[in-house]
Amino acid sequence: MIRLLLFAEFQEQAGTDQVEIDQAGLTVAELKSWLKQEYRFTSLDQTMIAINETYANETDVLKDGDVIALIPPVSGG
Amino acid sequence: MIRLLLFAEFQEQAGTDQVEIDQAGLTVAELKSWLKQEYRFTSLDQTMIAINETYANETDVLKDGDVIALIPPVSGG
Amino acid sequence: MSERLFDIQDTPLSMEEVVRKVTRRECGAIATFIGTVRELTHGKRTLKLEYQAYKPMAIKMLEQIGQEVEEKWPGSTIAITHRVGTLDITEIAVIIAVSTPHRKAAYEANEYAMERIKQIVPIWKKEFWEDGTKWVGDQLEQTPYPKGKPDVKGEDND
Amino acid sequence: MSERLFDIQDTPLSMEEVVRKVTRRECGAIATFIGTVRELTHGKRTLKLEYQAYKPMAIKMLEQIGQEVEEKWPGSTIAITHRVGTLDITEIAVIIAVSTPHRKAAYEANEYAMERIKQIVPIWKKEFWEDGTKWVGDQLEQTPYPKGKPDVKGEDND
Repeated sequence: MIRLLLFAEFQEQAGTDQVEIDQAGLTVAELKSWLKQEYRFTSLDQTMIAINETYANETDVLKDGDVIALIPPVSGG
Repeated sequence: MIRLLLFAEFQEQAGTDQVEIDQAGLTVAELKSWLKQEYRFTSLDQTMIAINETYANETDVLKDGDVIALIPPVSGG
Repeated sequence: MSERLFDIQDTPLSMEEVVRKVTRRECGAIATFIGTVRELTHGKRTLKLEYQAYKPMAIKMLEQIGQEVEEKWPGSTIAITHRVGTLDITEIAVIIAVSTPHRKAAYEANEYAMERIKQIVPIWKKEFWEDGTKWVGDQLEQTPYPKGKPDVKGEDND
Repeated sequence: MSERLFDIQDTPLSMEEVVRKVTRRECGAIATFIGTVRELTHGKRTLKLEYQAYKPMAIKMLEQIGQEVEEKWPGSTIAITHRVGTLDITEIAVIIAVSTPHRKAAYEANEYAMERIKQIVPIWKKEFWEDGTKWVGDQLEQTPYPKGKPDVKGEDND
């Protein structure tokens, strides 16, 4: 299983701060497409994916046990 | 009388933090010349004169009751 | 008191503490930036803010900013603490302290760190106005990720 | 606690106090500069420092710097406190805090104020080394008064 962490607007849209997904083998780009269908998240195009606390590229592949996070544009500071 | 305030190296050279002088009517430039002779202060060329807490020009004239200060190059901060 | 140079905390921030972390005998200059909650932005009244962080990753990214700063300004030491949770007007959201032997570098490094925080650190701000709320971080403040992803290497920020 | 925005004091300085003086609901950014006593300068070990001020005039000059800053960066508020007396290594000699609605101006105004302090405020520093003492302020740090007098109008500092 893969743990998907949700923050900010995604957390509010989903009503939870994390979900388990069974999508090992997908690329980051494929994960985004899947999330659009599955959760109807808006604004995923501007959102980065972090794999195990590191920003991922669109071509990186998800592995079982990964911790994934959706990182919408940040606004700290 | 005119009160002359001394700080930093001038205070140490003179052994006091102020002296009374009776030199009303002198310009600032003339005061410097007088101080060189009278007190043998060194480095007066780089020193500014303040009259009543305001930086003075070389041509400003001392009046009775003024408070004069020797302001060597500052080093605060 | 925490001795982490880079931290995220849900309690009020202390300037004294962050500055103490970077105070060193060989440094004469400490530049500090304090970001506070402003009441008015573009004429709109903010009631309060909420900050949320992906804490372990945010700390990693702050540490990366620290490495960048120490490479770009040798001899500098930097500490950053960011607040999370609900903040009222004038409360402190972030403190950045940089100590350097010389003054100029302290200001420069501090400003650099602030820019980088706004680019790569996973922290989000929710604005509470009289007529609604919004998680900001998109076009309201800047175009995010112009290169499609955060500039995590820092090449574009000199 | 003093509410003077510009002050000279002979007791240890408090960042919290100086920052509090410039904290306002309409400002999101506070840049602070803290000058501390550095142990090594050009490889020479400082044991301690002594600062002396012509206090009433120094406060007037700090107030003038404040006016310059508020003219150059409208909407800014600045507070400066300088310490006098004997200071040990790492003790704080000066704190400058500037609050502005926007970040960039806070850094710029702060740096400007620091440059001006070093030009026009009648405060002097005496260095104590292992092999002697000296009132500095001449060529050791910069050419003083390049125009024959301090640039009290501030024209040359943009």
